Amino acid sequence: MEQKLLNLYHDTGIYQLEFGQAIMIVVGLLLIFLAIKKGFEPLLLLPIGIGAVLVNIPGAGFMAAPVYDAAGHMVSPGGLQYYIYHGGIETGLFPLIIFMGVGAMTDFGPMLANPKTLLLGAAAQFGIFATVIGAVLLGAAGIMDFTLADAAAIGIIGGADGPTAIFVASRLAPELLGAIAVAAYSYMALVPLIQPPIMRALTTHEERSIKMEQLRHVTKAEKIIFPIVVTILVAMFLPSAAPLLGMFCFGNLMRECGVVDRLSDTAQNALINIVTIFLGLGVGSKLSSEAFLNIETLGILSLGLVAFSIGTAAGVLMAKTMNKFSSTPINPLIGAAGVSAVPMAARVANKVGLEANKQNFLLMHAMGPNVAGVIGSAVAAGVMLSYVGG
Amino acid sequence: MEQKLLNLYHDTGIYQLEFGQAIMIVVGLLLIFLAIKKGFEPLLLLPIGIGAVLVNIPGAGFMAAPVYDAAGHMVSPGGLQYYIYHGGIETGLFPLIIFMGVGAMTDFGPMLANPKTLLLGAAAQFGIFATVIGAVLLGAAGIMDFTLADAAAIGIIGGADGPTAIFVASRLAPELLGAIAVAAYSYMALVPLIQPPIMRALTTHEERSIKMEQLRHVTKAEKIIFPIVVTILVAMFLPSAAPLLGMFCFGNLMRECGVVDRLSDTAQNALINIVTIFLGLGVGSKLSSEAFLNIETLGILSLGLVAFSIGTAAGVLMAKTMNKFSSTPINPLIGAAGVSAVPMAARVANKVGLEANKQNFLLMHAMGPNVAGVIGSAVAAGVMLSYVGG
Amino acid sequence: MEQKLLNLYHDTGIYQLEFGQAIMIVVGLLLIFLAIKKGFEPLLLLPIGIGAVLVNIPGAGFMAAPVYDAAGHMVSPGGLQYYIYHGGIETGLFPLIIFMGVGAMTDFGPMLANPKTLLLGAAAQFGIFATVIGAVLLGAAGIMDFTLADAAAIGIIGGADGPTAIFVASRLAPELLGAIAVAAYSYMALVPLIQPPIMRALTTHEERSIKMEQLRHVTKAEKIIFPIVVTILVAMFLPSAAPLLGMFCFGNLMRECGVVDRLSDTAQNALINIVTIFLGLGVGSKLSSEAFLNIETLGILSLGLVAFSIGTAAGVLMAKTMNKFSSTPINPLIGAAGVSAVPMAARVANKVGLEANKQNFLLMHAMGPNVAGVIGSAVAAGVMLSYVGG
Amino acid sequence: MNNLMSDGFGLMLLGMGFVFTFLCLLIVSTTYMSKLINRYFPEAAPVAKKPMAAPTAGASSASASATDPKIAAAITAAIHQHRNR
Amino acid sequence: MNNLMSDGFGLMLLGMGFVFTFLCLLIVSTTYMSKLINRYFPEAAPVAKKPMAAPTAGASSASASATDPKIAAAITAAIHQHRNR
Amino acid sequence: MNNLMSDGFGLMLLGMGFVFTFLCLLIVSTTYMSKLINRYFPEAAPVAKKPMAAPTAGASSASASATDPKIAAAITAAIHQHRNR
Ligand code: NA
Ligand code: NA
Ligand code: NA
Repeated sequence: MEQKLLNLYHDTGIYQLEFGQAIMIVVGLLLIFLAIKKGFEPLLLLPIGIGAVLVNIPGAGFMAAPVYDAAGHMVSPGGLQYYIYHGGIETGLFPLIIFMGVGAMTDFGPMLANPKTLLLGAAAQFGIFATVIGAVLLGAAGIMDFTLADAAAIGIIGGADGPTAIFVASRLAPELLGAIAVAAYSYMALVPLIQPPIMRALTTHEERSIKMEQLRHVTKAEKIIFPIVVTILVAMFLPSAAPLLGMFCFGNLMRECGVVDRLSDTAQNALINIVTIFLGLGVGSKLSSEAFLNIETLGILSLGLVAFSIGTAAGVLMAKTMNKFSSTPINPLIGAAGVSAVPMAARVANKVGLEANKQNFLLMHAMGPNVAGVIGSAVAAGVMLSYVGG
Repeated sequence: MEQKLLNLYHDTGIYQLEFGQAIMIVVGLLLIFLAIKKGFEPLLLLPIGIGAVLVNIPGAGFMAAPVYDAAGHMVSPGGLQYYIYHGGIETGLFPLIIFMGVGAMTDFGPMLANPKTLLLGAAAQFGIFATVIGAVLLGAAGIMDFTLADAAAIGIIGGADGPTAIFVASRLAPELLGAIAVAAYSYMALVPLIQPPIMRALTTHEERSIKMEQLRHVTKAEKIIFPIVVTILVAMFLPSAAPLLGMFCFGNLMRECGVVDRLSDTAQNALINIVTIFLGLGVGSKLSSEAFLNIETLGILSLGLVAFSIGTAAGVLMAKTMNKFSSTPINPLIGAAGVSAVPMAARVANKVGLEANKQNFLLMHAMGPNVAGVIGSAVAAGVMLSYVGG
Repeated sequence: MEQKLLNLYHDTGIYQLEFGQAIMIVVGLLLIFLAIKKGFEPLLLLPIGIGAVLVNIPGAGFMAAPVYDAAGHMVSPGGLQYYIYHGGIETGLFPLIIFMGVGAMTDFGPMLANPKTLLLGAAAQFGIFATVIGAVLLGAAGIMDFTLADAAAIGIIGGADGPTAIFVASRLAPELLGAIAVAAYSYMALVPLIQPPIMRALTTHEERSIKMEQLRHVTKAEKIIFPIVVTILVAMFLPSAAPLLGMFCFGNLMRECGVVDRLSDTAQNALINIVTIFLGLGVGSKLSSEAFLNIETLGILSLGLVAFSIGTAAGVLMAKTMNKFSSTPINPLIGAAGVSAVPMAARVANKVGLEANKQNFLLMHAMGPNVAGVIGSAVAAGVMLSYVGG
Repeated sequence: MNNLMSDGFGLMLLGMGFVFTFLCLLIVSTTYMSKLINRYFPEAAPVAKKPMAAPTAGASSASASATDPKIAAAITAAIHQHRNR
Repeated sequence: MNNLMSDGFGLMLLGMGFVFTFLCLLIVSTTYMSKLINRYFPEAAPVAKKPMAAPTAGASSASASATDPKIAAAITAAIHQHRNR
Repeated sequence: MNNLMSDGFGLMLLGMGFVFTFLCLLIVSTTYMSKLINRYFPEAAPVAKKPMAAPTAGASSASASATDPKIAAAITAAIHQHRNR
């Protein structure tokens, strides 16, 4: 009896809790606070935060592996997050399903009306590769223990696209997944704070006031054919990006074709919501103290911020250049939307544009580079998976 | 040809059907009848009943294990219920997902307005542990073959919470899972019949007529912080209850935080519905004749009834005691709602209260102990998992 | 560096693409075209088409098997379609869940009002077995390499029921699954083209003008008991059909019982939509060049067309015969609806009937044989699984 | 005639035989079931249901009638409020 | 008294003890939490919420009130348009 | 410069090169696609669509317009019925 009482005491969190776990629970609570109170990408950061709290409860066994006897019968079941992580994240299934849902939510109309804006989505990916160099420098200098695969996975934070970052990290640097996902979603939420100063620094008031011509009408046929064209081009030129872009285009085709509305609706709602809940819990499971409480996490967070800033700057500078050579005026602010972070970055461009000229509505013009950024970072992800993994 | 005809005849249910299977198909049909005609927890008992019918069809192979050759290729696929049971119930995933959905459906407002009612949710759990003693007595006397783990799993029926009962039974006594789940849901459905006589026997007309003060307004902030507080307390004091209560609080936080309504909506609808269908089929798969048609099932059904009655009585008596010492009046009827069985038990308290005093609306006052009972039985489940399993 | 550039080039689809893959991508695009532009069963053919495109992208690894090291840790994750195919189609889970959803969408009222129409649903299955003979002849003559199992799986195309065809093919002839599924859904979509000439050829203008008596009112109780009766009969006489018909009746019971509307609603919407998306991608994964680009596929497509035509004819002729002996008039056109292809075949019967007599509304009368055809082909599937597999 | 063909014909005979047997059994059971139900458990008030032979697809009309009353009630209420202003 | 029985009683004592301890702890924490929140982060405008002790089920009334305004707004607009024709 | 760094620069060059190449290819393909479609399959009736540069978020306006006609139709019918009483 006393023994049992003692056992029960030994089972408590108070007895077992290690310092690192306590810190990580606080980190989880901080993410929850940011999600709820500050509105930081709550759809992801709330489940990630809860996942971080749960996985760090000592003795709760959320990441326990199941135990089987020799005959294959289960002796003790695994933990919830074990099944989620290994079933949905390690396999890449969850990010791909989410990408399909995002595709079903995406309107390529503004981009099709002005295909040149794809260049802005390309330029903004410079943030990704500049960050790779940063990580490689830290690794080569011996300051942090980053391999090329780690550097590539860190760089993708600059793609400002959560599912892409999780997909790449799960393949190239699973041990860094937690920190990378947290950095990606946090900075995506911080876009309204990070981008405007950079945008203002690199543009003049006149440039920010440039009004763009109204976008032409895009036909239904164009919207239907476009995802098919992208899929074929990816198949021909970068198969390693095909999982991400193939599912993205599949979702978009379901949206635009008009004959499978019930599938498109489910992909945009029930399915993506279910997977988002589990993706968050699964990502949170990687926020263990061993994986998170180290100098590398600091490096990841700093490099992620650098990536975002460079990507924003590259997009703006590219837009300035294009404006010089273009027959129709291009407001450089829309270049910043090239980092993706849909639709936040486009809204930021719109807002900064309105500051300069109260009649200047850039939202739809910025949606072009914005969705181009999603394609751009998926292409960058494909190159990385091919270069590093191949 | 004649051989093939003979084979086909040998494949028929008529040729193969064993007496036990026939009985269990009738049991399944009885559950379906109770669900549809009597309204006994149809969301669970209908799928469980169908599951019981299907698993007892001889030769249909609903619980057949898949067969693989040496190279790992599938030779013959498994049955539907095999995959459901081993994928969702043995692993504990389905009860946890349902608990998350229930959390997203639960309003802790009435309990937060009057936290004292948590004591009623504690007292009503006495039914659980009294039943454990009952089962242990039957086991020790050699009347039935119950181990301590079995006794604990049987006791949890008194918690009046289906997913908790299934979760505990799947861990402590999987071979009793079918009978325990059927007992738990049946008695939950019978709350309007079981509870009122006990409530009337233990209270006077004056006590039942007691009007309670209107509940104070509970702020949004309180409702948001509460699930986090519970999670942290569970993490500190009873990690073995963390899977159940962690997911419950996660669901509740999604509900209350107001920033992830689409996730909360999916957790309360599409997701919990999908999992409920499969949970039912999976639980039904344990209603085989070997597992169900024995003396132990009779013991489980009787003990379950005892558990409910004792839990109800303990709740009412605790409420009477509290009423003596409390500054504000407490109607003892709301103590009966402490068994959980949300919201049925609270409605019963309201109804019995109205019989005594037509102006006496107890529903909201009873919702406090009602949801407290959910927490109480999850805590009891945690103690059992720690005590028996550890 | 040059090496890496070369690697990247070697990774491209252009470098790796084989001729067969290119053809299959075109086949996938053709299916997408038929789905979107021609409205051929788009809910299935669109995901199947995309699945065919994705699986044939060289180097994208959509069907790659995961690799584990000796300790059981994942070295490289599998592809999306690998997990979908092996998790949901090889196991039979997806067709069964879809069958449950179809059951929840089916109204047996018209059939219960006129049970004789079940005979039409029986007669139309002659298309299945005649096709088996056709396939067996091709096999026996050495023209094509069909076994009895292959012949059975091909025959089921004539059942005009997609999930049944996929379920049977996944069990009897997985290597033919892609072609069989494509044939089944294509011909289901072609019902309005295939059936009318046959119907007109086999009936006179007077027969087509026959007005049928208004159907009697069917009570709720009948609709509730019916799926239970079917389940019990299947259990007694053909357990091998129990997976399909058991789940179908479960779905129908959820629909009719009136006490689990939220489950029925989810089974008809979110759940069936989710599974449809994945079923399509999984079926598409079997459209590889090795499995599809051969003489057998031509045989399957031709035989499928024969199956449909014979089934239609058998249904019409049976209806003509019944009309001779029946006390109430029976329009032979509704016999054609016995092939299933719900509700398209019933609409075709209605349309051809209207051509002959503008006041002749056959839709509801044709819904009886139409849903009877679903039961009939599931029974035929059960016989095949028992005869060939047993 | 080789083995494969005899198997094929066997499958056809057995299959069609079984399909007809089973569906006939279902006709008998269903008819009997309906009779039993309508004799011993007749529907309380059959009311005037909409005729089942109506040429419209069941699904769409069902959903239409499901949403109308709610909207109609709201409208009626709104119009009354509007009038009483 | 054999082992099984002593284990059973041990489980009862520990269990009820723990359940009461934990839920008492929760009472204290909750009360304290509410006090802290209401002192330091009082709700901006408490407004006149509907009384919580109302005997109707919360769910149905909530959903009703959620759909009404949308429909009502549409109706109001429609009626105005209709009048102004 | 060690191996890791040269690999990093290689990745940067290849990566940015490829991203630009691919997205330029996409510009060309998209432009060409649009031209082909609009020449050979022009949209039947372009009608007066709402201008795409409107500053409101597409999602909310889309859903609003999706529900309005249904409700509006119901209202119109209800009002007519109401008048004709
Ligand atoms: Na991007
Ligand atoms: Na309880
Ligand atoms: Na059929």
